[in-house]
Amino acid sequence: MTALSPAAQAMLNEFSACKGWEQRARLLLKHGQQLPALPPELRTDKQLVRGCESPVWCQPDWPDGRLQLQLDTDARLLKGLLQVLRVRLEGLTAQQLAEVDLADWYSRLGLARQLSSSRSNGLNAVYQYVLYCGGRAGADTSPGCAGSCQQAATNR
Amino acid sequence: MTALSPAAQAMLNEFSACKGWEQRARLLLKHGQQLPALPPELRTDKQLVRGCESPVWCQPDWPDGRLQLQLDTDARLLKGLLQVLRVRLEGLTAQQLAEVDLADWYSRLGLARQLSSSRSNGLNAVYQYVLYCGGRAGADTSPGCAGSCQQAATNR
Amino acid sequence: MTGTLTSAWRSEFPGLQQLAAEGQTWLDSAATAQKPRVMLDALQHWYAGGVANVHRSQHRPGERATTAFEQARRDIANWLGCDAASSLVFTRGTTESINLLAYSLSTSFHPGDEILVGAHEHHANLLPWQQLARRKNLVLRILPLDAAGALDMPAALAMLGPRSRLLAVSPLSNVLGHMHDLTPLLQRARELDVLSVIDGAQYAVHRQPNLAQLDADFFVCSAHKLYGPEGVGLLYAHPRRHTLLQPWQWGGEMVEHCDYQNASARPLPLGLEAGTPNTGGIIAFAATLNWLETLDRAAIEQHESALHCSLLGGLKRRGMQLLGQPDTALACFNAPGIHSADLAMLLGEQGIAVRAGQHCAMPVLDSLGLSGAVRVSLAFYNNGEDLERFFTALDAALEILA
Amino acid sequence: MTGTLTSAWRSEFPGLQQLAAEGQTWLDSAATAQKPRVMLDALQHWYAGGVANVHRSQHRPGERATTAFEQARRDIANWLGCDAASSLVFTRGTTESINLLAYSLSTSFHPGDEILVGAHEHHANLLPWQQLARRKNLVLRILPLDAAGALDMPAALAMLGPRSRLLAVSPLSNVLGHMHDLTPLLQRARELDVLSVIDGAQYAVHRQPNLAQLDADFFVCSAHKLYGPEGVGLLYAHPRRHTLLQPWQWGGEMVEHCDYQNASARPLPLGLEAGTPNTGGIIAFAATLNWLETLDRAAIEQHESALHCSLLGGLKRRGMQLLGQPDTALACFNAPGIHSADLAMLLGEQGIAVRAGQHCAMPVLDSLGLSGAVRVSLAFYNNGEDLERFFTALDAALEILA
Ligand SMILES: Cc1ncc(COP(=O)(O)O)c(C=O)c1O
Ligand SMILES: Cc1ncc(COP(=O)(O)O)c(C=O)c1O
Repeated sequence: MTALSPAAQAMLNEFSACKGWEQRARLLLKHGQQLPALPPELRTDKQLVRGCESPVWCQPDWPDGRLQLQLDTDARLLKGLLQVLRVRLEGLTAQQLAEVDLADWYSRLGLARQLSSSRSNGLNAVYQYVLYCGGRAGADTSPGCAGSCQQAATNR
Repeated sequence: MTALSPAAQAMLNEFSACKGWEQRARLLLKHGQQLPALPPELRTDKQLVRGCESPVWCQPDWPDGRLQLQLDTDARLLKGLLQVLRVRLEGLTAQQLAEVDLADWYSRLGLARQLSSSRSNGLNAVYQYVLYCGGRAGADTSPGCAGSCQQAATNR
Repeated sequence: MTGTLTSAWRSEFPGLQQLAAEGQTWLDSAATAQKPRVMLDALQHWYAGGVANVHRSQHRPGERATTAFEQARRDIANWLGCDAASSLVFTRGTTESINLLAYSLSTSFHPGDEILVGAHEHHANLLPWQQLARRKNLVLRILPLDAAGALDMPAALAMLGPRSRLLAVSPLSNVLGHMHDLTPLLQRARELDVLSVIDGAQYAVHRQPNLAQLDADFFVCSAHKLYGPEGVGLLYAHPRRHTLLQPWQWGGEMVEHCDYQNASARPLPLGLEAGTPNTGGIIAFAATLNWLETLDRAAIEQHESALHCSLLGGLKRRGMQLLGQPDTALACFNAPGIHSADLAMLLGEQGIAVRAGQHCAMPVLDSLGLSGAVRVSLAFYNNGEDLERFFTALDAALEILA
Repeated sequence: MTGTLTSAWRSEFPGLQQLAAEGQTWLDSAATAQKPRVMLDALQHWYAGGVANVHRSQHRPGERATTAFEQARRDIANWLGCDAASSLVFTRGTTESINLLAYSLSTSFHPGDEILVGAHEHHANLLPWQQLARRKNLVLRILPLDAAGALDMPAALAMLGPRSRLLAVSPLSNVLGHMHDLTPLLQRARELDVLSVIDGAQYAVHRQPNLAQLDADFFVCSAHKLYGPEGVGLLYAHPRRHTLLQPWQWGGEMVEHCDYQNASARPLPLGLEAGTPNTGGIIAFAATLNWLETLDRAAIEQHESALHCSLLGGLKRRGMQLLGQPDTALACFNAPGIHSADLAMLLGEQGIAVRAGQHCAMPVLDSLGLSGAVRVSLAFYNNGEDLERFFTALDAALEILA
């Protein structure tokens, strides 16, 4: 399993201190605000990850072989969940990415339910999408693999 | 409910005296032998009642407004069951026919099960067919109503 | 106060007790309903009593199964107020019933014929017609909604015309919660010889249908929403339309005669019931309806209506934005400036089982310019405390998301 | 002696005890199987625990349902030895699975293409192809049987050719009881890029499938014959063929996006699962297979084979005329000069639940010149006493009908 980055470790500490769903929700909202909005020109169908009831736009890049991840959505708590995903994944190589235990990550944050209900919020679909793009990153770094996201999402 | 003819009453007495399935089966076989075979030229698709696993040929006539019934089949016990039907129905007017309580008749003979399983042996289908032809007997006494027998059989 | 609204029927539903023990409040009955004890017992009785196939009955278990199965058909037909049990076909659910119609009726259409569908229909009552229209070059026309979110009846009547061939509409939508009186529309359809299909999936749960009186050509619904088991649906076909229905699925049971190259189907209902049926489910569904039949209908409708009033009152007091003007069974809403997914998540965190999203009715949400909505849906086993728990949770969620 | 053949698994089947109490001996398992306690308990647990819809899970009951449902899919896929759970589609039964294929694959055919079907197929694996052939102007060819009532393998291989497009065949027939090794046929089909469909309705009951090894394109079976609930069937589709499968039924769940005039379907498996599924049935089926998995397969096959030997021996000793040379699970027979309906009726009178008639395989009986036959079919819960009761009843019936 891929180790946590310092940012991820810090996030884990914050969530671990939460008592109950209410504090966790407020913390999620706070982290959601730290997710930079995707520029409108990137909010296109090409970046749209299907398999989510709320649309999620996703732009992964590997500038120096390490993931840089832009994510956006309209719902505020989902933004927080995406930020949680981003903090866990950013900076990883495609290889490390594949070895992330996402279920473990969310569950350590007390957010296991949010991952398991991801048929509607699509966290898993986003991860699969990034993974897929990462796999082909050598061959093709352009954001053109949206077509297979739904496949990725439903095959999980 | 239409009263029993003397022949039907005699049959009822005979069956009432039976102890157990074995005696009833032997009696059915005996009565089956009394069912005159249908001449080959009447064993056609026109006379075939569908809705039975074993094919039953049926030729009802109303020479003087009273039913005269020719029936035939290949299985011997079913022949007996048809003879039981024939004895109950023959000689009745179309009106009387409609008022026969067939379930009661078979059950008094200890043959209720054979009627209720009539999706496969078609006793009910035969009765519905005769009833249907009887209803149109004024309009059309030719044996040309076979097309609707299956309908009659499945609507019961 | 809502707290004084008690349900006389609640204790018959073991699932509700189990959910309560886990801190869950079930307000998603429009999706699927909890089951009464009588349904569970009927299923258990069937499976523990020795099963057998129907319609092949040289042996006693088979005979018993056939009798129970056909009695269930009659009981269900009775409950629906339908004229003849032979007009009642068993399917897996509303979705299959409508797909069956869209395939089985397809020889009744000619290119250019029109199919009219309500703007508020569930995907199940839209997509099969949309696909039929594509296959046969038909025109799919959408009956519009008025400002209140109900079918615009004058507009709908005006759209029925000489090219109309089929009208598919639901009296009660799973999103807008408005109970429609379809009488004028169905009457006009009959005058014009337009085939009429009623999607009763939600309707049948809240009004006991009287099919003889409704006099539509086809009526469909699902057992699982009607307190019955999963995997059972109904298709009622008026006898005047039986001849239009061509066989769809082929196999055992439904065939009358066949050889290697030819086959003929039985008449309705068997001719449309290919393969081994869900016998136990069908028997358990009949048991459910027989039990419902013993209850006080008027009391149920009064209770449901009191719950609904209380729900609407609470939503309005909190300034929630309702979709349409719901008057029965459910309400869809949004909190101003708050995403429905956020609201739903926080309600879910608090054990409130409501649904958010597009409710299998994407087009109507699109046309309202909404990405989603939260739906609270009621059944006669809900009570005032369920609503209190919901509103307490809603207040907490609104505070966090403010 | 047959009487010493005891079944270690019999006590797990409450239905058998109930039938025994009524003097009934169940020898009709090829039609439908009795259910183990674990299946009843799983159903009860599901319905009493608070139901919810799958695949929409903002609330905990929905999440739990989705998790249980998708776990059931994985468990069942595992049991079948199939590579990916996403290749497993839930249907109502074998009949629906094959009809689904016959509609969903129809764009893969061109006029004149050939469909090859075994002469021994159940109507469910004949009529859908027959109808497809009519719709699309295809040629339906029947793979012949040899003198022993098995598929004539050399003849079948010779019939596979450049015009062949689909091969639909069952390894174990519900009439002839012969277990086929289809390996050469499937291999030839793969070489010629012929689509292969395996009707495993009977096969899967008596041999645990290994789909990866079988390597057919499609495999179908029914839960109710496999000790599971009614209303559940499987369709396995090899990933290499997913793109050939067009959506068939349309509705909720299966749609990815839609507006009033257009819709797109999700990928497999969801794209072929329209409407609310039989969630409880599917979960209970997985529980059934998980239980089967814990049993000693070899012991089961040995027991079934001993029962079968004993059945054949008794029939032969009495001079009964067998259909074909059955080697697995069942035997169809006639008594010389006695109508099968007469025999069945007297067996039924004595509480022996066997089946007589054409067994949903009219063409093969026609081709054997038979109007019917009596079928005795076995499961691993049967024992020597069941057979003794059968033979005692048979002797009594033969005496009466002599
Ligand atoms: C109005 C309406 N029609 C059809 C359906 C589809 O029913 P099922 O999923 O049981 O086939 C639903 C279920 O949500 C519904 O609410
Ligand atoms: C070989 C075979 N195929 C198909 C079927 C049809 O199965 P179902 O009725 O469960 O759809 C049967 C059932 O008798 C069968 O034996």
